[in-house]
Amino acid sequence: MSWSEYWSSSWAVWLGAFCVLAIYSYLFRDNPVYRLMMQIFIGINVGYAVVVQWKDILYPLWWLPMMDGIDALLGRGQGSPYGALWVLVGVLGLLWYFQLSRRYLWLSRVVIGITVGIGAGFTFKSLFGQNIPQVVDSFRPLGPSAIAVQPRRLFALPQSVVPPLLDEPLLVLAGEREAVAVETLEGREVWRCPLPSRPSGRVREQGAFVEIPCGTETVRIDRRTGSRLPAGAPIPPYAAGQVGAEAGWHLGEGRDRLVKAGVAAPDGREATVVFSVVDGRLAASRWDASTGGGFWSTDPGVPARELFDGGRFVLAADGRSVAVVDASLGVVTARFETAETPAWLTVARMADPVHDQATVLAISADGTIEAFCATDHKVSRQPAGRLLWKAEAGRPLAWGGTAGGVLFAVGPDGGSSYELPNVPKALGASDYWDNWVFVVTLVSVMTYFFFSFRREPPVVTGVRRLGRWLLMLGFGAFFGNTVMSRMSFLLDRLMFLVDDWIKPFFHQIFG
Amino acid sequence: MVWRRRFIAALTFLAGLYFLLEFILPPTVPGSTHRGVFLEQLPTVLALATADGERLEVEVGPGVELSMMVRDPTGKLQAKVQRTREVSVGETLSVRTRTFAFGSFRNGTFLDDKGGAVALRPGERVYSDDSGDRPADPAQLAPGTPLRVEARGARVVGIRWGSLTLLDGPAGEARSRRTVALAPNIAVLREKRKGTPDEIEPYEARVGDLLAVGHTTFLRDQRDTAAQFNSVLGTLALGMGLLSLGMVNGRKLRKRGEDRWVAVAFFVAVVLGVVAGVYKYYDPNTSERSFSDAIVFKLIGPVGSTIFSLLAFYLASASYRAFRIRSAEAGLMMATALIVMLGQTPFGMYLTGWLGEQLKALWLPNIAGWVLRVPNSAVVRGLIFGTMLGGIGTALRYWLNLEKGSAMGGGD
Amino acid sequence: MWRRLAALDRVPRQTIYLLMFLACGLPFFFDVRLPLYVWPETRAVFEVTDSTPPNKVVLICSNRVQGSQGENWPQYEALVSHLMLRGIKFVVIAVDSDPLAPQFSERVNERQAAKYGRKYGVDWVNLGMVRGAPLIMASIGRNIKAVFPRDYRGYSTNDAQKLPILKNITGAADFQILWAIEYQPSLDWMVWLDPAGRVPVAFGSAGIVTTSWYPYISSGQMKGMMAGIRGAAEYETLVRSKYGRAYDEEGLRGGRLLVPLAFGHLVIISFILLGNLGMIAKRRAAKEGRR
Amino acid sequence: MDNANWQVLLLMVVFAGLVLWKIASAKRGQGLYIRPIPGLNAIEEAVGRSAELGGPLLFHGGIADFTNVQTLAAVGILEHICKTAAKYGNRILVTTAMPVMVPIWEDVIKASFAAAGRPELASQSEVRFISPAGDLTALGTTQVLVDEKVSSCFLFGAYDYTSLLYSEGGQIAGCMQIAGTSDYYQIPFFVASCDYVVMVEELFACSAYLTREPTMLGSVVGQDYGKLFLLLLILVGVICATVFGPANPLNVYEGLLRF
Repeated sequence: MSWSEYWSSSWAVWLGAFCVLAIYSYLFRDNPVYRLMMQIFIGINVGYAVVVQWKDILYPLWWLPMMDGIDALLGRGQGSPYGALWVLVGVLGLLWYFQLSRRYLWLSRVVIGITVGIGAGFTFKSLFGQNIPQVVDSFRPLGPSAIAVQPRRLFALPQSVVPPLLDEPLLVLAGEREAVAVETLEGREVWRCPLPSRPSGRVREQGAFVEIPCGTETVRIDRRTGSRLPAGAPIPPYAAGQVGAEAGWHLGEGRDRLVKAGVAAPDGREATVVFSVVDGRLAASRWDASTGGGFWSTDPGVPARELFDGGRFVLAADGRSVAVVDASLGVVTARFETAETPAWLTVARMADPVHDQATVLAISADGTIEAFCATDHKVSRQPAGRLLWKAEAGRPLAWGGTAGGVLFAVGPDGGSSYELPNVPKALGASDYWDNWVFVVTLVSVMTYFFFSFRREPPVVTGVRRLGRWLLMLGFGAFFGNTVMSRMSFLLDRLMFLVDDWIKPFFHQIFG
Repeated sequence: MVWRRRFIAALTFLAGLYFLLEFILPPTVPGSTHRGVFLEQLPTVLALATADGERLEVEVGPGVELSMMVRDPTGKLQAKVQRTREVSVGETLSVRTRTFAFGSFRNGTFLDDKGGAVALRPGERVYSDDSGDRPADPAQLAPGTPLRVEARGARVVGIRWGSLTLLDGPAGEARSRRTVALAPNIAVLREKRKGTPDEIEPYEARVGDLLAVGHTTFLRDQRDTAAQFNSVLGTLALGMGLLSLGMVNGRKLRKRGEDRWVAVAFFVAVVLGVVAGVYKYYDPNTSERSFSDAIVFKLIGPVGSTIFSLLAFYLASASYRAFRIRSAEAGLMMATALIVMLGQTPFGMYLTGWLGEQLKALWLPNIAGWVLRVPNSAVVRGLIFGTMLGGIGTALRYWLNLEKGSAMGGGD
Repeated sequence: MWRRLAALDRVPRQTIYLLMFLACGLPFFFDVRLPLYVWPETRAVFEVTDSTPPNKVVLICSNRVQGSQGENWPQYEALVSHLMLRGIKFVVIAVDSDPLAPQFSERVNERQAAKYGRKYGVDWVNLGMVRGAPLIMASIGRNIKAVFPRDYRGYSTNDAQKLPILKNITGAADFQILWAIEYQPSLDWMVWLDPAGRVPVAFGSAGIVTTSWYPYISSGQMKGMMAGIRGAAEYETLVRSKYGRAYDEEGLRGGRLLVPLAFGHLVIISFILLGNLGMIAKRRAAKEGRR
Repeated sequence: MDNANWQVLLLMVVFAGLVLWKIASAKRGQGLYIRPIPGLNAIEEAVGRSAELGGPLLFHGGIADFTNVQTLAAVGILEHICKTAAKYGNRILVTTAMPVMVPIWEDVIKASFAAAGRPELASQSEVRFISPAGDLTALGTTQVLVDEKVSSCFLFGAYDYTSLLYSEGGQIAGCMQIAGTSDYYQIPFFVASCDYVVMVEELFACSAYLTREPTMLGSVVGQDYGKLFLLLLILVGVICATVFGPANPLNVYEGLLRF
């Protein structure tokens, strides 16, 4: 590169480097160059900010709506005439400038008052929104608890002799004599519909209808009214177009064969995967639409007698032992033994984009509900397959399903809904120690800032002294982090000097 | 001047009141709100007079979108979606009646991707995302392109409000079925297990949803306007900084001496800043724009960050001078600071990494992490609880204008 | 001996400045990298960002300006390089910042986009700046296109041809994570952007303020953070260890700045220790003198 | 949290009610107690020392304007310093980076000296606007410390990164320094370089203690009760969490506040 080219491309770097060094000269003594730089910096910033704020904020959000409003008032344009009210905001805004006048200073208080008032108004929402989770997080257990985690029971459910339909917000159960629909939020009954005979198959969703197989006939019930549609009647037009709408997967007929559509296989492509039981073992095979067939199959080596669907997982049960298989990868993520042979297995998932907390819920005919980890839970430090909690429903159960963190468990004698606990954190001795430190610190720091209690027991004085010590510890941490911050500004400048200025210049000289 | 003070106090109170009420009041007027399980709805029907002078009736349901044309900052007209309850007779709207995916175009009729004919009623036209203000040209459409059937610039001449049927008692009893008529500003809220209910359009309700239907308090609808008001009012003070700096430097300009040239530099810099700001909006690759970029990146950037970077030096000398173990408290503070500093840098690992995995907890980064996560976290929380109560106290004092004294009261 | 050591009590400040200058400046001439211990706060946010599904975007509020660029630039560049590498879509905004902020972000975006061949409007969009936090944050969570009728380059945000990235993006439900990169990001993001709390919040902030984020991480209101330059270097380490050679680290600042940062810390720590030694020495010397 | 639920509403009513109740009782003239803050006695000591050495006092009221509460607290403290200075006959210099604040500080000085019966000291005192840039003001203030041979320096109010510049400058100039701020990032620097530090909320308590101004006083006392309430709320929560273990839905107490 010739020198003229060099200068034309790097004059700005030299200017920048000059500015940097001029300012650093201040470190050795105060000088006018530094002051000049400072004024130039302030000046450019102010001038630039005025233009940009007008263009980006005032013009689109104030000027245009105001002008459109005025046009509309005058009968031109098609804006809303209310826009003209922005004129008043402009007048209010002008009051800011009375800060510069001693005589009319009070006028500026009007707009300051409004701004301060707005600030005060939304402070409440900000403060409570920010701090109430902080309060809850301060409830730290100081030692192991003797009370086991139990799901909270919400409301009772009527009986169901076949697997019911859980299609939020409606849960349709088919009892011996009648079908009942309940909404899932409060358990209110929406309708009842008598059935001709004992239901023989699972309740199915069919657009605006619910279908229940009863022996040879299929009962079709209107979702809204619970009235039964005569057999063979045509589907009314308002339900057309909704019939046959499928979720991402559905349970195949019979429990030994599960079909999952849209599962990402190990090669990253989406596929339909069929899980089935072959010779008492779980087998998975993929039908690939894009290649027109072709089978990929894997044998995770899991003995299985029954298969259950768990969304992303397939649950293979062989008596009391259960294996959780990841449907996309075909690998076993957890194995565990239930207390009784499970009547139904399902997976509850907690919405968390990373630490995908999935819990397997096993319900059995004697009324126990057990929860196991489906995968390792990073956040709560629970290993896969660990029993998280166990509850007794007190009546036989045959079926369970989850929606929105709530388990609906029913059997031939009825059932209940339970609010599922978040996966509890596994705490060890060091965690309890940390919690002690935390709570003691919090209490003593808060106590330090009590000012108005005239009589204090001596213990409070001690706690206050401890609080002051701990405050110092906190301020030490603040200082430690400050060093990193302050130094980074310097590093940024040095990097500029070295990379953009010195190195290219040397390169230019020495080639 | 008591009335001035009262006037300002009243305005302050009113300005804050909106935000407070918006937070504490439910979205619909309590008392007149019906709550129950949704069963069915009768849709609202809009009678429109289209721009071509046709009459059109549109049943508001899924796929229908009502939008009002508003001007965007570039001066173009842009659609802003309206809720059904916000529509009133006499307004001009763009109404999207349905959508479909383009299949083919035969004999002047659009066919969707499943081969069904899309019958257009008088006043309806087909638009695509790219077609802008003109109807989509079938010759230029690829199969599968999403298309919208719209009636643009239609005036609302009549609204037949629909209704919702809710179950608010035991099922199976006729009495517990209650039909709630929709009307302007009747909001439909869907309840959730946790948190505030969501507002939905009536046709979005599913059988079994728990709904609350009632007249809005208007507070929620105005949230965006309130945000805009706050933003505009704050920005209108933009000249204050310029003016007060101008006055200070103007005074310097009148005096003789070294300061004078500093003031001149200031005014030149302001002009430079304004020019850079104006040129910022030119297209890239123009010389104006590159001038603006040069000012921003080559001048403001380096100078600004250099001024800040002086702090690193100050910090070094200050911590050398100040961090002496004069007392036990200062000693504790210093020890913590050293641990945190060492833990932040790779040296922390070098110093303690040899302890091995067994004693991982004693690695400096882990000790520093523990200090920050446990005791420091509790200290900060103690401080923020204090700040929260302080904030509530301050907000109340400002909002109710209890603060006296020369600062807030304007000296009277 | 004490008397000689007592000189340490009053080292001229220019000496400290010079040593500081050298300790921080010299490492730039050598290409050294130091291995790094990754803190869990950084790992957590990396994982959330890395698992962005194609139908969601990462929302970045970058208020980085010249004043805070020492830390925010490495952080922003580490994040953007990761997003560009993975092809994760992202939307950059600035709220209540210096008006220069969008321009600063765009510089980095364009450089990283050139590396991985990403396109404006398809892989990312810069929507410019608005004012009026915290109320405007809530408006962004409800409908981002209404808050920003046009982007930084002047295209309408409803223009699906110019900005296809925004086609199916409306509000909070479409954001995988919010990254607020600024000297001191506003805590109001946790409260106002999505009152339902579905959008995880991550901060990239100056080291000094990170000290006060820990309680919010422990309560789950914040997912994690990048703490100063260290955080940026850790983030780069995480991307490198996951994507290896595909990750083009040329021009990234975090890992590079970490080395002089460490030496600078060393200078400060040693001077604090020396200062105390000097103080003790001075006292001893005074005692001896009295005797 | 989009709208307040009844739990939040209750907390709001409790906290706001306590503050308003205490403000009201302070206004009725009920004697509210505030314990003396350690840094306070130091003010008198610093003023006295300054009188012995013959230099003026320097007061800096922070970097914020009057919409910040910390500045309001600083106003109260300046009033007290003026009254103490009137006893010893010191004059006071105030520096600021805010043109808007100049008349306010002048008013405070005038009124306080007049109230203490030494109006002539007000005319000897001075409020200096140094520069709109924060760091230039800080450096300018340190210059003032040296030029005017200031011997005691008071830094009260809101501070940002420039705190270090003020307090280090004071240390170099050999001033006795008392600082108070509720910006906790800056407290370590003040602790390291000042003789007494009034930390976080102590600033408001200090101001209320000194001025006995009913609004500030009532507010500090009301907040104290609020803090006590919060502390009890947390302690009950800790007990419940220990009894039930983490994340147990049976722990209804925790469930009340979780949303």
